[in-house]
Amino acid sequence: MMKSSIVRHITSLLLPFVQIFGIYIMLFGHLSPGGGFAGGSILGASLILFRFIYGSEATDAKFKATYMMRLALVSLMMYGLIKGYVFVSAFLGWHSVIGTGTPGTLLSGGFIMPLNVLVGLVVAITFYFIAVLFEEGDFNNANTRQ
Amino acid sequence: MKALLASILTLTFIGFLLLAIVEMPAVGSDSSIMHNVVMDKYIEDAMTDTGAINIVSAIILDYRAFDTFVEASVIFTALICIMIVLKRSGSHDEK
Amino acid sequence: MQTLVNNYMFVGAVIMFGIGFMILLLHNNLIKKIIGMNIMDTSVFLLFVSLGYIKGKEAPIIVGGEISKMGYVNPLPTGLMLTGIVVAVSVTAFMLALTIKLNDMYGTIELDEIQKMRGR
Amino acid sequence: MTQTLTLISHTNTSTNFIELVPLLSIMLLMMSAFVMPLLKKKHHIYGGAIGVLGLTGILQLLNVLHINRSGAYTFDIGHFPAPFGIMLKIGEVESIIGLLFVFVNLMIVWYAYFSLEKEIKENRVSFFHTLNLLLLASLLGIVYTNDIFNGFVFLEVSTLAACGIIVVKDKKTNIKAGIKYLILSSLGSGLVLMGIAFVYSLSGHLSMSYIHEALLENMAGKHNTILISIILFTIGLGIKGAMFPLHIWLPDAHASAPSPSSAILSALVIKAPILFLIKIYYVVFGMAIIGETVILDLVLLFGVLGMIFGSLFARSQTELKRMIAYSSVAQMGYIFFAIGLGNKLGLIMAVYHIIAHALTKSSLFLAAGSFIEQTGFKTIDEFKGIGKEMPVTLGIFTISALSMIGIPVLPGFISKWNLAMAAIEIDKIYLLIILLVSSLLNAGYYFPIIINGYFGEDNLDGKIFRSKSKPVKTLLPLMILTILMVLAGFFSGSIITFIERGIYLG
Repeated sequence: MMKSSIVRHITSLLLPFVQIFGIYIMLFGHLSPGGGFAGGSILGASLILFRFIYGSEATDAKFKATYMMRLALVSLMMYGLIKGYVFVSAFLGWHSVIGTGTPGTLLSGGFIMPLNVLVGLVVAITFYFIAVLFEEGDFNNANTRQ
Repeated sequence: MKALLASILTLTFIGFLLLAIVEMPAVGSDSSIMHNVVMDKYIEDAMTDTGAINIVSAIILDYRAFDTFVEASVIFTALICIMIVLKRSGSHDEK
Repeated sequence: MQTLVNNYMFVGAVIMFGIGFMILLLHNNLIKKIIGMNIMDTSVFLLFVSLGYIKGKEAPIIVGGEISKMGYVNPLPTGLMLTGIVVAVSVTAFMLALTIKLNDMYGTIELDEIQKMRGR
Repeated sequence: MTQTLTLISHTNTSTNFIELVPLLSIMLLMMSAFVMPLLKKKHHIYGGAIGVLGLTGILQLLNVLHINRSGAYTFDIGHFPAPFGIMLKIGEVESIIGLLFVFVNLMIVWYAYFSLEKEIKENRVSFFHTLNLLLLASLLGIVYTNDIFNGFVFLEVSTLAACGIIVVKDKKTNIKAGIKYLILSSLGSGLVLMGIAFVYSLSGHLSMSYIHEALLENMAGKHNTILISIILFTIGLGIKGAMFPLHIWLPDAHASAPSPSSAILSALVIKAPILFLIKIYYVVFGMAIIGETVILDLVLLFGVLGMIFGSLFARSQTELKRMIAYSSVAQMGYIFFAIGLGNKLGLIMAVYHIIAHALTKSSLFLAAGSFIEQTGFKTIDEFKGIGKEMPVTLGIFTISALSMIGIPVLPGFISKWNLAMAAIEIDKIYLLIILLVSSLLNAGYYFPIIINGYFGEDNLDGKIFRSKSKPVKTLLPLMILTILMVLAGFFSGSIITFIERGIYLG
């Protein structure tokens, strides 16, 4: 946790932009360079920055480790379900439920955009957890210290 | 001694690989065998097949989506492994 | 010889691979070994991506709804290397975690000192 | 430039639901691995794991029956056929290896239900099963895939997960062995990726069958690149598959891991890269290219060295599990020897020995694990007279060890006999001496344990084994593995004909 007030203020100014940039890269992965992994890394970096600047108690209050873990697992499962559905439906010759849309618009590309978002969530949470484990050895310090 | 041995090994290795490099098609040439019908199909049909205009995205998430699914599980595997190694036992949520 | 000059990207990648390999062999420090590993991985990515490059063509993103007259570079190696990078990141993270644990247990990250201890 | 692509025609015209099995098994295992960390109670974890493994096992059995009836098939994943998308190709070899992997893993997890908590911390159990399921899924992926890059990604998952199940035990030696394994393995992955880059630069394809077609067309003037990429694949996959001079990670890793992990590592994890190597040799490059290079002779040489030196090292070990781990090196030597012979019978025997060794070595490791667990001892000398206390476990150990040595009817003998036949077939009679010497060496380190175990009463005085034999129900998975091993020897004829139908060599 950083005490320097300059760093804290700059971070509070900067964080929303970092996060919006990450989300933008995730959402527009099928239209511009980027995609789930790149966007997820940026989002994860913003979470790591938040934790290092504001300390583990504040972060654990905002992002509970168990919920984050569940979110990552649910994202992975959703990914598997969507992809499994696509693979099986391709084998059985079904038509796609959502079409490909108009190329060039945000809501196009079939399942590519949701998949990018899911990968991004998994990557962000994983990177956040890895950094926290490296730094503190556990990710529930706020709970154990009490 | 060890340094000498390592240098010789590395130089031999680099030499071997350079033998292969000599036979490789020139960088940036249009007519090399890699830029074949598979690439043409990706470029021409990616937009109509998948609706994405970023062809790399179309490849990794639609044409070769299975790779990317496995890749997501690589990250997950690494997370679980790191948790095994570094997570302190007996923490709050493990009871 | 002329081919080697023309294929300077491949030559660079191979030399970089050699540098990584050398670091891996010579250094006992685990962090340096991991760095060497990363250099090796990166060199392979460089080799692979430069395979897909075609002179004078554009990045494979279709702008404006129609395929460019200029043509695009080969998108497949780029896509493969995205997957490869993720794999390399995961392996690096796991190695670093093991190094941290090793440092906790032995108090050092020099492999030869660890081998000397033979501690159970 | 204009280029035409002749699509390799596939035979499957009708939609058969059994052809979904390979994809479904991989997806099912991965999805259940994602659920596993959420489970807390022991019986939920094991119920889930055994349920999923059992279901997958049934699916694999149906798959083998389907293949037996109607032959090999291909499966395109997603909407796009092979050169554009990823294709799985399932023939006789792949299906039977898949069934073997799932079955052996199921038995090991069943055994782990009774013993795993004694070796690792309780809150690591769910992680162990997560990694185990991911590992099995990735191994099945390596076996089934017909796409080299896909195989590489699966190889990476299997490396990470295998390293994870080594370090799940929180000892110094485990962490050391884990990092050694990980560094060498990722060096191997780097080499494999470079090999893929070279192959891609030669052919422009990633699907194995298409690479083969393209290589045959464009191999003129590219002999160096082809040879170097074969060497890169051989070294890279040789590290992962414990080829002799590259095996240095194996004894530490297999000896220090908890017993169920050791069994999984030696029975499954080192086998999948070898199958991938066989596919690279015979599906990607083909006998026409491989036969012109020296690579098969090199593999034969390393196999021979592994057979001899693995056994010699095993003899000099004092710890039981370390000895069995070095015995794995020797047995992998047999498999490389079989590949290196370069004829059809040799290749069939490589696959058959994969099956035989997986069944045998898993039961050996589990039996050794239950000795160690019951007595708390580690070195071979301390196990004298253990037959008085644990006759059933020692009996299982004996049968498995006899198969390793090569007593007739048991699968170890079948593969040695047929390897001798294959060596005679290509007029390399001197290889028979090596086979004989290596069998004698095998006998040299397994027989003392067995004989001392049953009759070594001289130093039984004053030694108190902690308890009587384990309850029979905990030994049931071991017994099933042993019975299956014996059956694999009895019905070796039909297994070999089944493998022969799908072997890659014409």
